[in-house]
Amino acid sequence: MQLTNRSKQVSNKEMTLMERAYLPAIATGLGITIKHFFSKKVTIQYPEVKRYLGPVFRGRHILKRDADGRERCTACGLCAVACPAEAISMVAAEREKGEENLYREEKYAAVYEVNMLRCIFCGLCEEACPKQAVYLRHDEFVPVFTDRDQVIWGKDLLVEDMNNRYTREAWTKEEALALDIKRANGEPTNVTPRAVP
Amino acid sequence: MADIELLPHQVPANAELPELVEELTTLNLGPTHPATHGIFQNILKMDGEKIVSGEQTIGYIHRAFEKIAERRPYYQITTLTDRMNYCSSPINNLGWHMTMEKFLEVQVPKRAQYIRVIMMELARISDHIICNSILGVDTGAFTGFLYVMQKREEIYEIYEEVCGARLTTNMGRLGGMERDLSHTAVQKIKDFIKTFPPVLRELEKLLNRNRIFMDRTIKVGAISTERALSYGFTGPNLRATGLDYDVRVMNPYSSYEDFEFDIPVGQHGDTYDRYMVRNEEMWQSLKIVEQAINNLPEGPYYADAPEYYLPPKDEVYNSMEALIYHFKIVMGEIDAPAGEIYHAVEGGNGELGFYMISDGGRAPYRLHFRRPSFIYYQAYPEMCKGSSLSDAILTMSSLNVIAGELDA
Amino acid sequence: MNPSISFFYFLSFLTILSALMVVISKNPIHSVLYLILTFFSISGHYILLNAQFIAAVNIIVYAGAIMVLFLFVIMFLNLKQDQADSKANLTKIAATIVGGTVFVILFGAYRKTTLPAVDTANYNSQVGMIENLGHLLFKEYLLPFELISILLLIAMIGAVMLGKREIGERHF
Amino acid sequence: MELTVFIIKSITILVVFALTLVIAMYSTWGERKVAGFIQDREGPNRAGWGGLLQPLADAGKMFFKEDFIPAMASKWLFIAGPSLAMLTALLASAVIPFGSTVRFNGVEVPLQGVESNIGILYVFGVVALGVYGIMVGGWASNNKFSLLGAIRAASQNISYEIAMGLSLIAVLMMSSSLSLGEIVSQQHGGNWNIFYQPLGFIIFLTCSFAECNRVPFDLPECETELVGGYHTEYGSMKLGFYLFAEYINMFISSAIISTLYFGGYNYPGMDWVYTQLTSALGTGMGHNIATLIGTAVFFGKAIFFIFFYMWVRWTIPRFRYDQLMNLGWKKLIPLAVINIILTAAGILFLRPLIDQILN
Amino acid sequence: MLSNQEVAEELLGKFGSQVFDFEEPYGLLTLSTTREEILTVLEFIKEHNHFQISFLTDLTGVQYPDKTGQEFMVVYHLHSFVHNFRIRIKVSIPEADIHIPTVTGLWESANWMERETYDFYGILFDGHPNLKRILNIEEMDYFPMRKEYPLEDATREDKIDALFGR
Amino acid sequence: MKEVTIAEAPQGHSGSGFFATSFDEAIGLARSYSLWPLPFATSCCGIEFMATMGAHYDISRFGSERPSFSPRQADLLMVMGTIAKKMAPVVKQVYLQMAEPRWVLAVGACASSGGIFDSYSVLQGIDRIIPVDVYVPGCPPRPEQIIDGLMQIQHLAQNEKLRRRNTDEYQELLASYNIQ
Repeated sequence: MQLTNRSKQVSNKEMTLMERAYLPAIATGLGITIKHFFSKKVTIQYPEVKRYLGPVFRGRHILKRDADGRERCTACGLCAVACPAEAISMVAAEREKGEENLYREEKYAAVYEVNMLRCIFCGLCEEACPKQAVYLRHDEFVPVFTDRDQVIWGKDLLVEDMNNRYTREAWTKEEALALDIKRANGEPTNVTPRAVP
Repeated sequence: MADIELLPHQVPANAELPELVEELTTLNLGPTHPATHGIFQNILKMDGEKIVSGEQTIGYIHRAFEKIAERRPYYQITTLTDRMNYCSSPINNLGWHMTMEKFLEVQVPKRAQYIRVIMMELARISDHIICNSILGVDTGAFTGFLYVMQKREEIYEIYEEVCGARLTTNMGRLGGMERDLSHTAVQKIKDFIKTFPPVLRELEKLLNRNRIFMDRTIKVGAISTERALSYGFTGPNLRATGLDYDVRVMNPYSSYEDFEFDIPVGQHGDTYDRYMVRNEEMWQSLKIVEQAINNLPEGPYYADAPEYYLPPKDEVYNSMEALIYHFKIVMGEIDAPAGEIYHAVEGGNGELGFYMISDGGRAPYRLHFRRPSFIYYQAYPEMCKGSSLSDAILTMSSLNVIAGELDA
Repeated sequence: MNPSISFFYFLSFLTILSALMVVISKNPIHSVLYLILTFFSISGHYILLNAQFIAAVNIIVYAGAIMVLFLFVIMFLNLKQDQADSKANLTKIAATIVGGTVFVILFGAYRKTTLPAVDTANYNSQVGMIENLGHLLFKEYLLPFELISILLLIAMIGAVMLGKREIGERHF
Repeated sequence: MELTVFIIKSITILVVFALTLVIAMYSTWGERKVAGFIQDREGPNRAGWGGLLQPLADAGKMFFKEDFIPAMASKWLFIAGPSLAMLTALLASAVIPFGSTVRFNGVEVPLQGVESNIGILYVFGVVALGVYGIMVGGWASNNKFSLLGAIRAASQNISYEIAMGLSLIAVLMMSSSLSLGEIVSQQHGGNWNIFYQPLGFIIFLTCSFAECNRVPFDLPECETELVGGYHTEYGSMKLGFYLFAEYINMFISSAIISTLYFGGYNYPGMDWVYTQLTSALGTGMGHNIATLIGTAVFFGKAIFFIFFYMWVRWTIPRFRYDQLMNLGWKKLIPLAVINIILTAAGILFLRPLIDQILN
Repeated sequence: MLSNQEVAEELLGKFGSQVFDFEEPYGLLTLSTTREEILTVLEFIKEHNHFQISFLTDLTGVQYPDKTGQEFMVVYHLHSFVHNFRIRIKVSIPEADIHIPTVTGLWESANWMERETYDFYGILFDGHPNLKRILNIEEMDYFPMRKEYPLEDATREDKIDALFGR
Repeated sequence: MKEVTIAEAPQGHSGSGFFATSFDEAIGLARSYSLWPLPFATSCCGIEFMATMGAHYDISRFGSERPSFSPRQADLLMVMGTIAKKMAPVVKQVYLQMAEPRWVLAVGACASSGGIFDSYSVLQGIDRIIPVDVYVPGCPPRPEQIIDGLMQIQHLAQNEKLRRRNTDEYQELLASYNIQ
């Protein structure tokens, strides 16, 4: 039966005499493998050599601070809603007087926990965040755990360290695209990785 | 041989023979047998090395996709489809998005459609790479597997460039793609088109015309077109029987009508045919990718549908309207009408269908996945009946049963 | 006692012991393994007789091929479960009588025979060597040798014909 | 004098034994490295420099792994299986001539464990017994996969032994001796049997693959079908013995192939080297060094064939059981018989003709 | 090419009031029938000389707990390769009498799909050769896809609903 | 070749002697570079394991490329992918069949905690049925992370006392999972 005019018969089961004799095909195969034997190896010596994971890789979470070191998160809960694994939980609190240098908005997350074993690193929280607070780092993974008690990461591990800020070349899709076009056209870019504007 | 079943031998009624008993061995293939790449169990009744009958037990990784889908907003269902046929997750993701776009009547711009085609065809290549090279592994030729796996790694790099993950890509968004193809991605795809053919040719040289491989696969696990149709075969396994049914051609979606490609078909539906059909499909997919990347239209990569597609981040911070849309979309409060839809795409293993019933809520009322592996795997006992254990294993791996898709 | 004599006694002891164990063992697999041991010690005897070719062939053919087939068949028939079967007393008595009779006959025959004395001075110690054996087989006894090979060929074909299964019969 | 010979003989045997073990040990490392290199990757490189301590790590781990005998298994046979496999594998190296002779105090001692006029038959006998280790172990495990593996091993080994023997007969007809030392010395001066017996060589090689249970004939243990075949139920050092026995077998058959077909310790230009050495270093020392070079050449050949085994293993798919039997009985045996007839014709008609022409 | 109109008319002509609720959502001909007629309807369109709608694409169940007397529904998707024509047929059945004839006689592929539907919803397919659970464990004593049963694993402990989230 | 038993130290003499320590270390090193994995791959993470075996990441550098599909020969059980409740007894069975010393690596969110599949049919983490030594987060983890997990296991193996598997604590741990 033929339904379209695009079909193409591809399997030929008739063997020629040479193919019947086993040895030519085996010799061809041996030729291929010995060629690879002497070719360059592609192995990445992982713990010593690390591969660049691409600008948009979805690694471990980070809660960003702004340029003044204030936490950006306003505990709106969109990330928790967007999380298909239900790995994010948070407790919101009102900002007290005198805490303006700590939190950017009036509300902040007193508790912000990510269950790193539940998380599936889909990036929906990053997309959902309206305050540019939660990001998935492109340069680090979550380390392995040896104990079930270590897996829930609180703010102590998630919030960015001001001395060692997480930087990226581009923070939004639009920025990334613009940068990419510039690079493609051979224009000078001079982009240094930087913190979130 | 702990448990042996004694069955009365079927002696002709008129023959005067002493009563014979036939010893059948029960062999438990799986669930942790190395050849059951996913997890399913085959209880085979064996007479020596011949298989007399078989019965499968599946459901070892049943994860209740359909139940979970009833509780998840539409945009989160991609995380489920990702894990369905994990060898070609972009096809599943984009298939689901296309279903929703058809349901919500969103027009996707041409550029996004082309990007989708590229991604889906790369996914098909990676799916077929695994199936064909694993067939080689099951016959004992391990090396070809690692050669083509290097190219699969490159496909994963392309995914990573496009969406940020390797396997469970969460690719595409309702209304388009999540980001445009970057220059690096285009470059990587072009490189891939150049560097893949020699490697695939190497695999072909190692296996295709090697008599050992041909002897192992020809006439093994054959099924006729009629039986295949009755068993609900689709995709490469159906095409191997000689019927050129392909959703991409019959019901083109995402601009597949723009591309020139052939539908490879086999002769007898045996393992060799399946292998060859998949092999040729990789070439055809490569052809499609090449056409798509060379004719990639300019324009936006997402539809102008603010109520479904997340607004750019900058706008969210500055414009109230965008912020409202942002909240509505993330909370899953999009205005979906009540209704039902069936949409099918050509998945790695055949017709991948999404049957969705909506009652206007934030999540599907009922979402059923037509999973090709689940449907055609029931033919397995019939296909391996009377063959030896080795044949049964090759038949299984050439069917490319993906456990995630099988059990859902 | 010189070393080869003591070795002879040791081998004889081993042969008889393992041959007995073949009969006594309850598990047929064990029987087969003891039988193999028996063949080995018999080969040892051949070597003592300076008949190395026979020794090697004995191991290759009997221990290496035929006993493998025995083991093969026993494994396939899976006699492990049946080891507890009790033979009927009648069978045991009959077996004892038959065995005893054979033993008596053999013993009687042995008593009647006089073994030829070996002329140690003129004995050619190389008679069992393969070159001499070859000369004997292919020169002096060529016709009987060829006849025997034809006979074996016929037997083999017959066995194949008998063992050939008809369509629909069970197969291994 | 007797004592010197005895001491040298003992040292030779010990060295041969140790070398066999070391080569088998490093074959495991070699196998992993070769597999890696063929597959575009590195292979083990963390345990020691270039992964050279890998065999030691494996051995250390296996020795201290919990020893386990399945409850339903037949205990003694379960232990006997790997022991037999190891024993029979090691036995065969006794008759292989590793080099010509060493001179010591004027005594010439051949570098060979035992010189026997039925050397090749001895090897055959030992090889024929090799299958017992597998069969006994596979049966004793009381596991269906193991039993299937054992049965496959048995029928495969018996079948291929026949073709192997027949292909050898042609060589024996040419050399008219069963002694391995004799066969090697006849191949002196580039007179290697491979030039006269290419067909026989291919048959012998194929059968040796089957006898060693290597791909494409590794049905007794093929992973994707029978999990581990006969050694599925084995862990710890018993498994180690099985794996080790396989590598020893591989070394032995490589050694035998180079002995029978590739001139053993002979190499082109060896007479020239010999005269140079003896004139430079004197007959005793020079002779010994020439012998050592020959031995090194022999090991080089053997190692090449070990490499060849690995190379083939990582290249081609394996046969199915019935195809394997068909190949053995319907193709290799008739081919071997044809080879015998051709060789006989050559010896009877061609050789006198050539001799006539030459004279 | 077949048109929806053509098929609908043919079916109406043959079965009359036994086929009803004709719809065309997204161009796919949808109709309902009763469980008494379902086998004959399916057989009719499968064996029809012209239609050749002979491929069972999908078979699944749906539950509508609020529709009294029609709590469950079995949905068949069929496909004609020759005409590239798809059709959807629905059968409603009440919870009190949750039976429907099997179609395994027409398509082998229906076997597992029916088993899956039984596993999820408890719909009994009369005449099915091997109607038992397929995906879930045999010991399971409820039909998990029914709306009244929760999705979550009841034994999960690390989830604190009191916190923000769902 | 039973489990090696080293004579008990004399009373009043605490800590292992120099020999015992360096012997422990040597065997620990040997074990760590010869971890033969049993890839218990059920779903997506199994595909990433293929990548880990592949040429780019090459698990064989650590001496672990010989996958032992027979639990008797394996040292490391790598559970990769969702473990449904139907599968749970099989996992436990495989674990029980493994010979000491054995380690368990839970790869990926599903095996470690159930991941997104918080449903009636999925086991919420394999540590409910067998003791897990190392958890690797990610869904699926990148090959790098799987290698990280393997290296963590190597670290554990190196620092493990030969006697650990006979200690009461270890027996208690097993007993808490109803093993033995």
